[in-house]
Amino acid sequence: MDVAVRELSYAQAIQEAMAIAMEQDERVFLMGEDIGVYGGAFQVTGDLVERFGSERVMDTPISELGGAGVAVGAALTGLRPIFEFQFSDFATLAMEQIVNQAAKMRFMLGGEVSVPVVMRFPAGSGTGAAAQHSQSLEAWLGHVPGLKVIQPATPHDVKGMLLAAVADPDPVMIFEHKLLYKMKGPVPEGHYTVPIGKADVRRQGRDLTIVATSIMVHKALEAAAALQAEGIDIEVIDLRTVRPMDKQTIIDSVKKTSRLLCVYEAVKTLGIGAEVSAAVAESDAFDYLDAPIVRLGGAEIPIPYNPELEKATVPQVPDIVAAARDLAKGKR
Amino acid sequence: MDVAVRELSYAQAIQEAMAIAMEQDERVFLMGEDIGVYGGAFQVTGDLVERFGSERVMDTPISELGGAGVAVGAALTGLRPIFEFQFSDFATLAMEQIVNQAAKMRFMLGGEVSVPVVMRFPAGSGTGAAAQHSQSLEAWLGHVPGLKVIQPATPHDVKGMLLAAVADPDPVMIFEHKLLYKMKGPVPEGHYTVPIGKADVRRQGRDLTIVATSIMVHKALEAAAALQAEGIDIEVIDLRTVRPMDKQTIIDSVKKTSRLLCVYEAVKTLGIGAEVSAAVAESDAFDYLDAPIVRLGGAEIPIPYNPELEKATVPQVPDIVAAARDLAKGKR
Amino acid sequence: MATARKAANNEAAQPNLPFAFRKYTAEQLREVLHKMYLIRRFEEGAEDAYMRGLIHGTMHLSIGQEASAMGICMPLTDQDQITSTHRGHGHCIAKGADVKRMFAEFFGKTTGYCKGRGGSMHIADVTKGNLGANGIVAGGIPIAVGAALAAKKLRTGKVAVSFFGDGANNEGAFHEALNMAAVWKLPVIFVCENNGYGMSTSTERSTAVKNIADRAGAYAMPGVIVDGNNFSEVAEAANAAVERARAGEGPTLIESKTYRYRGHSKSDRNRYRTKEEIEDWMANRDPIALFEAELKEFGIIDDAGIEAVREAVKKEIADGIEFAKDSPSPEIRDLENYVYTEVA
Amino acid sequence: MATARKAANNEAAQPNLPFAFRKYTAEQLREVLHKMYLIRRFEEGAEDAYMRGLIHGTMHLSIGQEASAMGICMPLTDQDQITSTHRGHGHCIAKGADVKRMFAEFFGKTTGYCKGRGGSMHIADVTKGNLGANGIVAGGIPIAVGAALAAKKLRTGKVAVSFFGDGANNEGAFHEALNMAAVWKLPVIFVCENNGYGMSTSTERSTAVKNIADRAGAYAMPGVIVDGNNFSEVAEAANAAVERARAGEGPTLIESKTYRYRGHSKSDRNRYRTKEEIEDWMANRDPIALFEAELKEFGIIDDAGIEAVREAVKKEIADGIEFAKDSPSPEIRDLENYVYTEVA
Ligand SMILES: Cc1ncc(C[n+]2csc(CCOP(=O)(O)OP(=O)(O)O)c2C)c(N)n1
Ligand SMILES: Cc1ncc(C[n+]2csc(CCOP(=O)(O)OP(=O)(O)O)c2C)c(N)n1
Ligand SMILES: [Mg+2]
Ligand SMILES: [Mg+2]
Repeated sequence: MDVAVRELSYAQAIQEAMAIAMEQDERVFLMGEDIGVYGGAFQVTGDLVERFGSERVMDTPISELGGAGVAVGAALTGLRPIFEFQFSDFATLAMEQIVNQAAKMRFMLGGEVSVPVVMRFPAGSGTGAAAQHSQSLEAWLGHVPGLKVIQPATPHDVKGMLLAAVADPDPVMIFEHKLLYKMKGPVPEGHYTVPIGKADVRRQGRDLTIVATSIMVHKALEAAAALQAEGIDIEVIDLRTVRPMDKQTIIDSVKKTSRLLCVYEAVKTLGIGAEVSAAVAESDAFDYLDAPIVRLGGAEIPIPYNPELEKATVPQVPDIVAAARDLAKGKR
Repeated sequence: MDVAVRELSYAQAIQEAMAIAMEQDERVFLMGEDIGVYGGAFQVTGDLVERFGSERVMDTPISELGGAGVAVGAALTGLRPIFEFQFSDFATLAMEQIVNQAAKMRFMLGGEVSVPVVMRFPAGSGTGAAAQHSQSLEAWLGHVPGLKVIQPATPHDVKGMLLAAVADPDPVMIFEHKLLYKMKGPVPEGHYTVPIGKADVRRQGRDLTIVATSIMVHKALEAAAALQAEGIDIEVIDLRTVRPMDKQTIIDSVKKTSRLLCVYEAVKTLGIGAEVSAAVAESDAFDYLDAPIVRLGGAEIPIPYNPELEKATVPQVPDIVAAARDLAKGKR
Repeated sequence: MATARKAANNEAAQPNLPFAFRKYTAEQLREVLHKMYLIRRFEEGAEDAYMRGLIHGTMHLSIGQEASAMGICMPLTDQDQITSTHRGHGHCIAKGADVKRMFAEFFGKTTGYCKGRGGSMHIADVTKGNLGANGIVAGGIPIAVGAALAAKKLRTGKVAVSFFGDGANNEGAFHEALNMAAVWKLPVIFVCENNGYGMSTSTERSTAVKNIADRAGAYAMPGVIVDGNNFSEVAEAANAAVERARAGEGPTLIESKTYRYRGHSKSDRNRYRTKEEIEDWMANRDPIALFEAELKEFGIIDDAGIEAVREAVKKEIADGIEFAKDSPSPEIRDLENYVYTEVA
Repeated sequence: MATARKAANNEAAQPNLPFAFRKYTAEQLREVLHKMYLIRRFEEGAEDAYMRGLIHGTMHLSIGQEASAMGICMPLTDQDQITSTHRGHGHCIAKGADVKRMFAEFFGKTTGYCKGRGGSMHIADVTKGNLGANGIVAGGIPIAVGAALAAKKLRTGKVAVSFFGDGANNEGAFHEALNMAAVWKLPVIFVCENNGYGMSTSTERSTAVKNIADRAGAYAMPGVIVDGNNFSEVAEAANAAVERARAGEGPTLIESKTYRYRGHSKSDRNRYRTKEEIEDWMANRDPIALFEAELKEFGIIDDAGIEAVREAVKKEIADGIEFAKDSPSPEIRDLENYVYTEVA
């Protein structure tokens, strides 16, 4: 079957996925703050309200905890809500419903129910929005059994993974880096899914494995391209899913390259890279390691407003290049 | 100077620390649900309300977000609140105030303010209270710059670290394992502090380093004692502080033992052990490692109600013995 | 408990009877008494088993609040859904659960409603529309609003009921949920069982208004106060609220004033209530005694009938405990089940 | 702005004058006009700098709401504390901040109030009692209650004021904070600046009651509605609330009805309000124009005086921008400063 592939932005890809899901399934609807006529703070829902009406593209009051709880309750009783947090930072208000209710309800009730809710978290820094609008908290939810947590890095993946999320019987949390929204990439038309729980080897290489998440995948690829010129051959793995994590793909790669660099934007301590590193260090890939496992994560500070400070807070391409070069050469 | 040392329970040690802090400083007061005449869900505040009155041992309405916010505001404007969450699980309702406000306010305001609030989180499983009353979420807060996060394991330490926390100009989060409350140990009278940010080598050994947190320290010590009989000599490090983490003590130990086992109760994935492992794997101790870094953490499930299942969910002494034995022997 | 059946004593016939005695048949009313006893004896049985170390963890008993649970659930069908609280045994039984499987859950057995994973604080029976007790105060309120939203969107005609306590009314979740329910005119009923205390904290010390129902105005919904120990009064308010909800007129807040006899939970030193207060409620306002008296007054039951109810309940409880004891415990190898939905 | 100074036109003398004209001296009133212009021109200046790429991030302008900020802050001393919002420039200036350091902050400079770490959304001036704007809707409300608790415990006589928008009133934090403030009778004033919309969502679509002040009853506190574009009306309500707070009588909720002229933030397509609505407010209810007219009517200022105010403000703004431009940027090596308190 021939499927047309267009260039869409990440935001457009999400929008298309939501539209397809709503077309295919009456139970799917969207909830969030200003997702209707405003089109969402990042214009992700755009004009969907015109197509599907305000009953299916529902503006909520500014009530993150209650709103998330309503979504959980609706999912529990037959609907398929896609809930948008305006910024992932505001999800700190809704952790109760996400973590105590959505994640645990099936287990607490001995398997008698499912909670097929999808929640979307615009995350990350780079927009000058300062400390309360720039966090990357995916590690929190990655720590919570009962949830699935994904971080698609491309328009193609976000569409496919969102459609997989809507079809998933369990709660799926999608962390979307705000700087990705305008990034374009090829996206097939129509319905397709990209599996939750599978990492993607975005670039093959022999000297060093980089495991990157979200926007850092692109920076890692850029760094890898730059280092190719120096004869350093880097494998770049797009983690894509935080929980359940595809450790095997990483382990296989490390067995080949013997060197691992983890790159992520969140605060370094207890971020995703800690788990990636630890998973490898306790695996049979340990014996293949020729050098320490290096992590490049965010600085141990809140995100600053000043743009230069903001950039300096999270890994940039030159940082990755430098770290990868050092590591590949076995220098420290 | 001679200081009397008595046997106190962990709960009594906390209570004594709070009483001393309140006696020494008018600005110190306690806030929480049912901490007054009820004495706290775990009888930690006990009869303090009778001694200090209901203005300084303040029962709050059941309003975790608002209560935490009031504590933050009071700390910002001259008081020294000690805020008790009845169970750490309910802190999911207050993450906004903890993470967006308390942790970031000093930074966001360019150092113009401090937020000397202490928050106490009764945590952990083992009481048959099921999934919503048994979580260990210290890794969440450990991921947040601006907070200090501690997990004292003994009556001695909890008193001294709580007094250090009250004196600290910044927000300090104390995770207290509920099963420790009744555990007794020697506690000096009067005021003393145990520094935040320093791990404690609780047992010296040459064959293997165990880094354990909170109640797992005791289980690790038990396991170490058992393995001594088999000639396996284990060093046990009580991490004590999650943020800022005392990596040097761990690194030094691993350089000596060449083997590392991390033991913690929280869900294994993205728990404290992930950070401990990753910190060592990227340090100069890497070259000293003779075996994979092993983590023993909680199962990837919510805490079940059934007592046997509940026990099976988190590491027990035999699990630690088995893991340590395997690791020490270099077997896998 | 379905309301489909036409009442024997209808309103026109006997206008001076209390609502429930006009609305429901003698058989239905005797069944109400039966259920009220079942709740009480179930909790006494559970308490006893707990004391004897057969049940672990903690539990929150609703003894003294039986009329409230029963009155609210009377107009509900098995399709209507409730969210319940940490003090949820009464709601569960009133909504139709089998005490066998409830005991089994408390004993941590695989035959329990939650297969031993939930215990008292998560007791549920989704087949009867009970979406579960909740360990988080006010945690079930937005969930009930979600269920009402589903009912509205799917046009099922279902009504959702959220039980919660007086203490819960100070949670942000209460505020957010009631506001959304009102704005969206959802078929949901908010039932505040005000027993005067949230754990040790009296409503006076915790709540700026005298009555929880005084807050209904903040959400432009009716706020109704009923004597929660009077079954008929509760049932009347519940019927009106259910009618309103089914007619698409939106939510109602019912405040059911009641009292719990026991301590908050198993760790309660009971220092915040006087003995006199407790004894006064037990002696003079017991919901079962009050209902029994009415049943006798209106000739629905006699002493022998009451005795028969008690005996039947006693046996059910004993059978339930037996069933629970005899049931198998979960296997450790199944530890990781039920976290995610098993996909075929 | 302190109220210590005795008013020239006191109540007895001219009973028919609006409150502010009885309460405050001509000099004070001219200073109010000056500040209102300063707020407006500051925001216009910031907007312009943003458009020209000199300021990054986003910003939320309060143009059209100047009377509200000024009226509320009139009875406050520098010791009284406020918590502000994402739309907080007006509050900051009304509370006494220097526009130089505000611009510097927007430009991300070390001379800014937050040393370039906070930006518009965290603008603060603790020396004047402004505990900071807040990026979290309703985030500052419980913090203000905490400040009021500190004032009460430390007996400082301070009052705390929490500004927030209509949208914020649907957050749980609003509910929890107001309840606690009422239960504890704290010296705090809740100021809801109702500009009709939370981002794109009208109060009608988001809020179950017509007026936010209708919710005051749920916390047993006075709920006062004022025309937020009428400086005197706002100041009158603020004075009464401050008096009440200082007298230990507890909190007040003031709803100040106003309007923002600009879009919600820099990403607003403005599809939820009509042009007519916006133009009507601008043409007929502009707070500065209304206040100017009153000032002239009561002989406090003339056209030349107004022109002088405008010129002075113009210069202050130009100087502020100049100062900001000339100020140094933070050094990358200082990246990790201010996270924790440096202990000596
Ligand atoms: C969010 C949250 N906070 C606190 C608790 C601890 N807790 C359990 S029940 C309870 C009292 C609840 O009071 P109320 O709502 O009046 O219900 P009641 O127990 O009186 O039936 C408290 C404080 C909890 N379970 N969840
Ligand atoms: C907790 C939270 N939810 C959502 C937002 C995004 N947001 C910022 S301002 C705003 C609208 C606030 O409306 P209102 O309180 O009326 O204030 P206004 O902007 O009208 O001054 C929203 C939704 C936020 N910053 N914080
Ligand atoms: Mg109660
Ligand atoms: Mg508004």
